[in-house]
Amino acid sequence: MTPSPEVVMDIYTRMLRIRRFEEQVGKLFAEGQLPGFVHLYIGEEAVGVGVCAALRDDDYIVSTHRGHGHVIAKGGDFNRMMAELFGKATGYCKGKGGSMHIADFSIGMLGACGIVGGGIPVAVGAGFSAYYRGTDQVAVSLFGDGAANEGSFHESLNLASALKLPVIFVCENNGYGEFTPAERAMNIQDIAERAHGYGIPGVIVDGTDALAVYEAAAAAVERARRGEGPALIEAKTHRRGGHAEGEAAFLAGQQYRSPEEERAAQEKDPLARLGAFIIEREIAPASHLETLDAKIVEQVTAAVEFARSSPDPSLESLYEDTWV
Amino acid sequence: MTPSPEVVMDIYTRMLRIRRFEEQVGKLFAEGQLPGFVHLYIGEEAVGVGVCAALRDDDYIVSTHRGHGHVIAKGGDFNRMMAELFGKATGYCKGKGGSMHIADFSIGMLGACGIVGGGIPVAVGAGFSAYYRGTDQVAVSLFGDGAANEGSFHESLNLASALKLPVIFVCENNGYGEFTPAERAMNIQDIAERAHGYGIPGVIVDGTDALAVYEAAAAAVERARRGEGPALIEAKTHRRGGHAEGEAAFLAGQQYRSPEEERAAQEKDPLARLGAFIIEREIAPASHLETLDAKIVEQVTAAVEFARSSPDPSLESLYEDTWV
Amino acid sequence: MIAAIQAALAEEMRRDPTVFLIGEDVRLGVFAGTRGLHAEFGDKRVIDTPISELAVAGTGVGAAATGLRPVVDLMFGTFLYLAFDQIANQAGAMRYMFGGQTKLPIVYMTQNGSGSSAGHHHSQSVHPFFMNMPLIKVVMPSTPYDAKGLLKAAIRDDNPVVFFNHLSLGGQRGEVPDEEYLIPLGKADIKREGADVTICAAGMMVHQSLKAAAALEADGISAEVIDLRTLKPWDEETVLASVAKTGRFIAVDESYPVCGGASEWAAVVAEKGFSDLKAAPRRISSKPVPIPFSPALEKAVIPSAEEIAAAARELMAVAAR
Amino acid sequence: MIAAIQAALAEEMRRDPTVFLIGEDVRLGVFAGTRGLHAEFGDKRVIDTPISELAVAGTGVGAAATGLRPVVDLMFGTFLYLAFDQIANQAGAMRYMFGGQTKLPIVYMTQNGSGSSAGHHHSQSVHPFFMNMPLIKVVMPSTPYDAKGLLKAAIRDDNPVVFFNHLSLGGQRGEVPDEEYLIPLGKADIKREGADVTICAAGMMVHQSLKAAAALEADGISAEVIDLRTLKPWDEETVLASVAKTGRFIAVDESYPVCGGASEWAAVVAEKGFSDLKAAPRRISSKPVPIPFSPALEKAVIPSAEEIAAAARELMAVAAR
Ligand SMILES: Cc1ncc(C[n+]2csc(CCOP(=O)(O)OP(=O)(O)O)c2C)c(N)n1
Ligand SMILES: Cc1ncc(C[n+]2csc(CCOP(=O)(O)OP(=O)(O)O)c2C)c(N)n1
Ligand SMILES: [Mg+2]
Ligand SMILES: [Mg+2]
Repeated sequence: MTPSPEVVMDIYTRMLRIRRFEEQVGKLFAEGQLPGFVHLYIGEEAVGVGVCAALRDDDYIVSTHRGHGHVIAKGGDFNRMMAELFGKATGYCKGKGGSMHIADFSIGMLGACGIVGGGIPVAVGAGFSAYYRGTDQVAVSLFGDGAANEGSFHESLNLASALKLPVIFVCENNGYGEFTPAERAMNIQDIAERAHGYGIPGVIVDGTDALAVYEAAAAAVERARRGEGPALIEAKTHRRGGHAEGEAAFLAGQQYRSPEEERAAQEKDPLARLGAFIIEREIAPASHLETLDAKIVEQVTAAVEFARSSPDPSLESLYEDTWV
Repeated sequence: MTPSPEVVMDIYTRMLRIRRFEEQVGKLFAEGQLPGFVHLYIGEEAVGVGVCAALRDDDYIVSTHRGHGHVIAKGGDFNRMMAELFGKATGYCKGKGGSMHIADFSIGMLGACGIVGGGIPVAVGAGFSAYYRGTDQVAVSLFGDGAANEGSFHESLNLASALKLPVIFVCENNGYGEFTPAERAMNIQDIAERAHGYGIPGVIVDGTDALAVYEAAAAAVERARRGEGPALIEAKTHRRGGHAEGEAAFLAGQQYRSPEEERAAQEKDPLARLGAFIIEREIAPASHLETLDAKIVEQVTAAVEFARSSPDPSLESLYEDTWV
Repeated sequence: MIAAIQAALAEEMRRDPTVFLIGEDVRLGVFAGTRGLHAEFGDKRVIDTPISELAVAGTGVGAAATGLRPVVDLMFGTFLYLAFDQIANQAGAMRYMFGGQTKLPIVYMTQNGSGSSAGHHHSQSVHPFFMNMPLIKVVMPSTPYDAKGLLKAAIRDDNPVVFFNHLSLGGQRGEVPDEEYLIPLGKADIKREGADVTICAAGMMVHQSLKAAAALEADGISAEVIDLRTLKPWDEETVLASVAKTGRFIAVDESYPVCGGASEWAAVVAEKGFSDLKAAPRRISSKPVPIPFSPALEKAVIPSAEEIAAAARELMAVAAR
Repeated sequence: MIAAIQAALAEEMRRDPTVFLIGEDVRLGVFAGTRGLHAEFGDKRVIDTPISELAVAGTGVGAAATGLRPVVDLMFGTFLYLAFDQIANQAGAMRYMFGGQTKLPIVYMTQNGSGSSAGHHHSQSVHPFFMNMPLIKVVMPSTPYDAKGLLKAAIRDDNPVVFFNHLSLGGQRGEVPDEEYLIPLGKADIKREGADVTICAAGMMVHQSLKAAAALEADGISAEVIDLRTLKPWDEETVLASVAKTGRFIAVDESYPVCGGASEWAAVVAEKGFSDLKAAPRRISSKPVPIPFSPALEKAVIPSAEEIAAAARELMAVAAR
């Protein structure tokens, strides 16, 4: 199921939106303009976008601490995101959530999550809900390689497979949980291997190849919509930067990745790869991609403007959004 | 590694000790003489004994809610066990633990556990301790098929494999977690399959064949002593009775096992099987087994006497065994 | 008690097709009165799960966030420890963290408390943990009547509720009318009126308090027994009004004492009802140890009617200031 | 603060070969001051783990039960929710349940509290949960000096201890002597003497209380600030002695109010120090909501020096009874 040119362009656009948004966020953080912790999605865009492009608007995703890319992949709005990162009243969560808790229920984005593995059971619940209500929606749980060692991963995959729920588990294996390499945190190469322990398909995909991710996701989604139950997709990807913004200062010279490894991660750029493909296949000319880029950069700049000029949440809002 | 005649007789003796002890406990419970919940090990003796016979006295085991058999398998004392079941001061835990919390640290039995899956991480810690102290002790975690769906199972197997600890995970698959059949709780036939997800050996063994269990355990123990890390053994077994004593009254006529299934469970009696083997191989004559049986029955009767005539814990003991 | 819970569940499931029941062995019904529902509502609405408290609790969150009204049975209070993260970090936080984008109508049902020689892992009183959690409501009935009305209200509530049964109250009998009724969350019930001393309790401790009150009557001491019924939000108003009348206060809670229910109630009464108090407020909790198995020891751990009555007598003996 | 914690760990690891450190990213050292220890003590004694809080916490239990003295780093307070079962049901129960067959010398170290705009999942004050758990000791230092002495004592203690750092106190500076010293668990420290009102707090709230005390001085109000340091067992004696002197009491705790630390302290003072009180005891806790991300809102949630000072002024204004 090779995606159509429209789908390819849609995927590229979403990836580029993530890239430019995240670059801006990185800059703002470095300038000390953003409160709290920030984890960027740069280098991993192909995973979230490849998956979300295979979804409908009414499908659900549940995200992680590294969630900005997922929101954008599912169709989220720059302004409300940026405002949330600034902690402003106009943000997605009225400033109450911040980077690790952005959600947009209107597009089926059920929230980022500061607890590693914390979103996985929630996705099972969303999948259960689709099953229960008799819709053919699916729910996607995105999580990292580190999260695959949490009990919630295991219980969720088993529960979803026992109940045959339409849930796609997508492991974004970027090789690290914070500063601990996956090889040290587990005794296997491929997390997809764990799927067998639940009697569900486990697929490995190159997470820097957006189209490969898309195809794997589309197959799993179709299967789930047919009522054949969950699947696990392991996307091998790379974290372009550090675990969290500002970590260099914080680590004070301590290294945990070799320069070769860092270089390799830079080189496997999913965005450049898809861009080259588009030009090579003549899906669009380079000039078009440049125009697109300029437009997106403008939107990001406007989002910063929007966020900056937005008000802080009022003190009254402290007691809103509590008990219904 | 076929066990020597001495080992076979030792295994048989331990199994018989469990059987007669548990039969007595079942009777006492039915007579309303025991407080609390009681889960019997009848039908599963070959697992605990096969495993413990492959261990040294200084090796560790961590048990479950269905733990009487494990204590006896590791060499526990009838009197102190029975007294504990009666809640008496002379019990293993001075009456503070009860059926689900019997421990005997002097023989490396680190405790039963009322929380399904709760003992698994503790066994990892005991294995870590052996590794850290540089001994060649091993730690065994015994748990059920139901427990294999808990997060603690997953985290523990992964952690032990990542750190290459001398821990043997023994899943006593009796096909049920309370009243829910394993087939409904998981989408796989063999829990041993899950071992691959941690890069460790996974072995299936007939849990009604004590010698087969012994051999599988001995191999895993030897490997662990050599520093080659953990293994998962799945012993397929049968729960002879219900989940807990007294459940028939409690379930008020609700059935969850078919009569055929119950019959099948009765027929695959591990004790009868090993007895027949002993006689057939002329390891010992039937008369010897009968004498042994009579002796054990006597010991059990004496244990009941001991427990009955023991005092309740004093009220002062309420505040003992708190902070050191 | 069990029958009242069964009836509440059945009525709400009949009324609202988005209500479903999920948990370990809910088909056969282990404790929480889920028995018989599978026969009426089938596999889709009465769902047995693997033993996976964390995932099951989170499944409730995801289902509630997408339009359903899950009732999640977690069997025993201590099993909620395994689900703690999903209850605290998701159920108790999502709505607020996400700026009100979702409601979370979930009921977590479980058994609480000691007295059955079940050993420490099956005997703890875990409600204070949930009282110390933002946006989680906590309900603990003492009678079948209250259990039914409160559970129905909890199911209709759009917020997460932890609903505690007491293991030893399973067989408790009491009148339950045929007509439908609800009991609003957050409203205490004065189970016995009195003029001299206010005793505040919930769940099993209401029965110990009523026993104490009966014994005190013989001494000419008139005790008012307030059954909080909902532990969060709790009915400060009713309690403070009672203390304004009696001037004496005893908080009785089955939990471990430090940061337990009794501390909360006593603190609020001391803070807001200080000028009404004729004597120091008193707290009676379980003894500060794990719950022992031995019936003799266990009995000594749990607050008794005698202890409560003795405290009341002491309070009466203090010269009013 | 971080340096004091590092020093405490290094000294105890040098002193006792059974002490080891285990947790996520303890080699590089994320927050809890584990940095530099891997270089000195190597892979065997400084162990990075997978992200598996429940198993890691239980590994500590099994190791402690077989002769070691684990220090388990669980990074953030809320991550303890995932380990709750092992801490409550094993670490906090095994010794008693098994009739004293084992000691359990474990330290669980973590970050607690808000003020860094980390969002609700990284900003909660979770200490009341552990205060409500049998046989778990709870320590919460406010200064580098106390942190070092308390952590060393906690490591030598034969019981399970949860040791809370405050995320925002990481950079806190203060004198730490070169000589070795221990601070006994269970002993409060009067951080500032005063005659008019007793303020009881721990961790970050000690600093807010001291700020309040300084402001009150300008008004001629002399506030005594007690730093509990250990939250369980806590030093009732020192607090009650202070209240006997001042007659006024303010409990300040950063946690959610219901069943929080402030309720416990206020309840005990009301119960045991009633006759000393000239006015109602006051509780100041965080506002009863999840912790918001926005710095403006977060600031409004946490108890402030101004609130504390205002409460003290109100207490002084009440006519002594
Ligand atoms: C339960 C829990 N444990 C630990 C952390 C701290 N932490 C935040 S992100 C992270 C690494 C997660 O690794 P992975 O799942 O691979 O995601 P990645 O950051 O690589 O995208 C850790 C350990 C946390 N937030 N939650
Ligand atoms: C965490 C937890 N969840 C649920 C229970 C209730 N419970 C007690 S035993 C049991 C079944 C366990 O099944 P399995 O692990 O297969 O062991 P078996 O009883 O078959 O030996 C359950 C669900 C419990 N004790 N602890
Ligand atoms: Mg990762
Ligand atoms: Mg089983």
